[in-house]
Amino acid sequence: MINKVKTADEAVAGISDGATIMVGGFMACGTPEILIDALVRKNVKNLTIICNDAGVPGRGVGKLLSNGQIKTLIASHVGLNPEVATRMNTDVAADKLECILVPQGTLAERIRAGGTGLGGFLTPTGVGTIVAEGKQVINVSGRDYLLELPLRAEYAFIRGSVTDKFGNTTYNGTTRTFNPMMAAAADHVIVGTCEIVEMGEIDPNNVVTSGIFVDTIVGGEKQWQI
Amino acid sequence: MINKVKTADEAVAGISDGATIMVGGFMACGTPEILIDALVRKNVKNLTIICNDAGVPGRGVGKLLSNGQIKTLIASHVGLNPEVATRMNTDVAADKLECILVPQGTLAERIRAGGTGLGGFLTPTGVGTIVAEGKQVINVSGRDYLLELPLRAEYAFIRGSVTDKFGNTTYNGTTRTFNPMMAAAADHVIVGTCEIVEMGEIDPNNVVTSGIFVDTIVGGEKQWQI
Amino acid sequence: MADIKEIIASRVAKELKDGDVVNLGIGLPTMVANFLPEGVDIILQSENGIMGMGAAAVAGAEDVDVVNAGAQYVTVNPGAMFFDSATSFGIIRGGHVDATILGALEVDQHGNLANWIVPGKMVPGMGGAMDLVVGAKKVIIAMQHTQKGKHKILKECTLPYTAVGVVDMIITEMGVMEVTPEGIVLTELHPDFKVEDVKEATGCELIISPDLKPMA
Amino acid sequence: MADIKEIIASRVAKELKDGDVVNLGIGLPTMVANFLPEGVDIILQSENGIMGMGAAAVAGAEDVDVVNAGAQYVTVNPGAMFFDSATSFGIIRGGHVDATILGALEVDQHGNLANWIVPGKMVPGMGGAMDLVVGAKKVIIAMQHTQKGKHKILKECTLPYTAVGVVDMIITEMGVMEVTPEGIVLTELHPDFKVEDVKEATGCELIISPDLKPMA
Repeated sequence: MINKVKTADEAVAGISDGATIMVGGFMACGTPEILIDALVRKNVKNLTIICNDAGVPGRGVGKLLSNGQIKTLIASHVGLNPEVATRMNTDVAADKLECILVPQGTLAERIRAGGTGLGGFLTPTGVGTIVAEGKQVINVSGRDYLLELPLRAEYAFIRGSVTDKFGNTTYNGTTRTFNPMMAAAADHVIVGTCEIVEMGEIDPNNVVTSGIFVDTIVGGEKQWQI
Repeated sequence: MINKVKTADEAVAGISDGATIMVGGFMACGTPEILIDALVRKNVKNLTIICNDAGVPGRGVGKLLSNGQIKTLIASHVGLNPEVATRMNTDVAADKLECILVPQGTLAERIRAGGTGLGGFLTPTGVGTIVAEGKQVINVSGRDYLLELPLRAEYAFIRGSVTDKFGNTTYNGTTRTFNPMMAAAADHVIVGTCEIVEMGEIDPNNVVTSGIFVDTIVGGEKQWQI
Repeated sequence: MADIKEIIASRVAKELKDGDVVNLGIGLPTMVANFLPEGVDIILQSENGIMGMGAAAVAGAEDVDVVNAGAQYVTVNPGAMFFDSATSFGIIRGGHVDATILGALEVDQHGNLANWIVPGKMVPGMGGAMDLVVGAKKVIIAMQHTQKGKHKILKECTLPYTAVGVVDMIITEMGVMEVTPEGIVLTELHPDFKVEDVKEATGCELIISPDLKPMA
Repeated sequence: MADIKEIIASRVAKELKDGDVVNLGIGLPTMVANFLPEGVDIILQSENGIMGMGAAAVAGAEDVDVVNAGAQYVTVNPGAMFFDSATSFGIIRGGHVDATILGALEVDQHGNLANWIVPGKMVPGMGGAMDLVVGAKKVIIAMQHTQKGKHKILKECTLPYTAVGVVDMIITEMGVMEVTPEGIVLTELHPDFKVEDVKEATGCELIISPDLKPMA
């Protein structure tokens, strides 16, 4: 079997300026900090980051933002990281952040569609709001829905609690968040995990993310802390 | 807390002639036989059954078919139950079965859409085939997709392995099948389960179906056997 | 007069039935859980992935992997479940949440809601609010009646919508209002206020229920 | 001549790479797993909800909750996972299955496939086949070249399609064929047959690869 276990720096070695990366987590709970830290060290720029939110300063994707690595952020909520507003409104072109806001349920479902081969889906969320701008409205059984399209990325940063050497992963508590959908929706999937175990140690009934999605496993992810 | 635990006969008492019922399982593995048996005893007719397949004679929805209770079957595969062909081709109007075939992945996804408030989804499956007849074709990024619509039912028959008194349910091995999607997509959800435990006995990380979907719990489901 | 937020939260709590699945917004709505009548147990859904959320975690005894949608450590009740964000919003959009309680910047007489953006000023994002108000069976807005004297209940929202035609009920420190096809109906009046006070604090026509009751 | 099915299955096995995720149809395709070259471990997906399916279960030692898509007791390998049908077909439709191997009633030179219905005669349903052939990265048809002398590889399918333009490769007891934009190309010929035999047994033009090799 192919050895998927690498160091964090090896795991992010192939990531170039301008890459699109999905990052799991919700307010940094469920974000693989060990991979974020490696990406900060690598210091690639002009990234497009797809994440539920902007983390907080010093946590999660907030670190990438502080380091000026994000060009475009696709997220549902950015209000708890004041750096977002600063960077959105800056006059320094190189620091300027483009922020694309997507309703949280729509964001999760678009990523799921990207990983499951769907061409899109119809959601009632956002009908009649500015979220509907430029989108096709389709009426089914008398109700209007927006046609929302799939999202994929070149890379996904996944945070696991327990991962076997094939990549099968479980998530403890509220760390699950966007991780399972993102693991299926990216070309290269890197799991930063708290514990690496042998194949067969996770009950096949309880695996959440299949190892078939996982390209690289990095151990040493720390327990989350506020 | 409301007591959801009932006998199988109590659980199906409200089901009338002409009802639409989703039944979990794949070739009867994952079908709650205890609920099927109660429905055979109740002997309601003209049912619309939504199930992956037609089971086999004497197993799963095959029992309802043998007993002449199904008017319409929505399924992906019926070839392993010879009674389907017999009843589709009969000249006896009262015994005649209408069979609506849906690709398996599309069936699973339509039920998921029904339970998650989506108005439909775009799938590449069935494009250019008779499955596409009468359906809207939508092109996204140069590829054609069929718009498939959600499916819901009045009742869902779910087979659990372990269920707590709130209805939180796990499924062992390959019994999972369509059960989790169906549990969210019906007005009245009945779980026939092998083991009923107290709340808190199932690890919250491992619950597959939330008890909020479950109206009625019936114990005494037997282990599956070919 | 009691604390305004407590007045609102305690009245909202009376709208909830035993066994209801409820999503509480951050801030005032979170307080609703403290005022549930005896015999009413609700199941709290947290959109970051919990069904059956419990009280805040005791300092020193936190499970560091378990937080609420405001990223605070919480406990879960027996019978809880964790899930991913697609599942969470499948539950929300699928109509499996009985009630969602959240604040508003503006609500109008058509039940339109604006609570996520002030163009050019505050752009925090909608988070899960757009899905919640579209998907929940009952949408209750819990807020102060005015913003420093400025109307928040209007003929037409001036800010971008969170969703159109979704608000069922508005509960403020002045009273309880239901959104009906005819407009906003005052059904309960807080004893500290007169009908004229509420009318003055409201930016659209206020229909007074013939069956107006004291708010309690 | 060796058993026809074994000839086909053993040749199909050579198309699979170490680590491939593979879905095998019922019947002949199932035999492919028995002929994998040394050092090639594949991960079998079963559409009823298994990743990492193992061999058939030994009588008396079955886990009665674990069956394959043909409802036979099977084992699972270390590192296996069980999932529901929406997840299963999410994996399939999402392009995460490297190869699917299945039989056909008819295949045509455009890569169209018919294998699920004979109108007025056999209506078993498509099961998961339509999703599998649309979603898998590589679609290999493993079948006998003709049906009792009747052509199965055609200019145009006469039966209703399972899917259009999806077949990548056809492996029969006579040879190996690739479906290209120019038509069907014979790339390998079984030593028991001559090119003329294959041409005669094929209902459309057969392009002979300039690099034609013996099938082994």
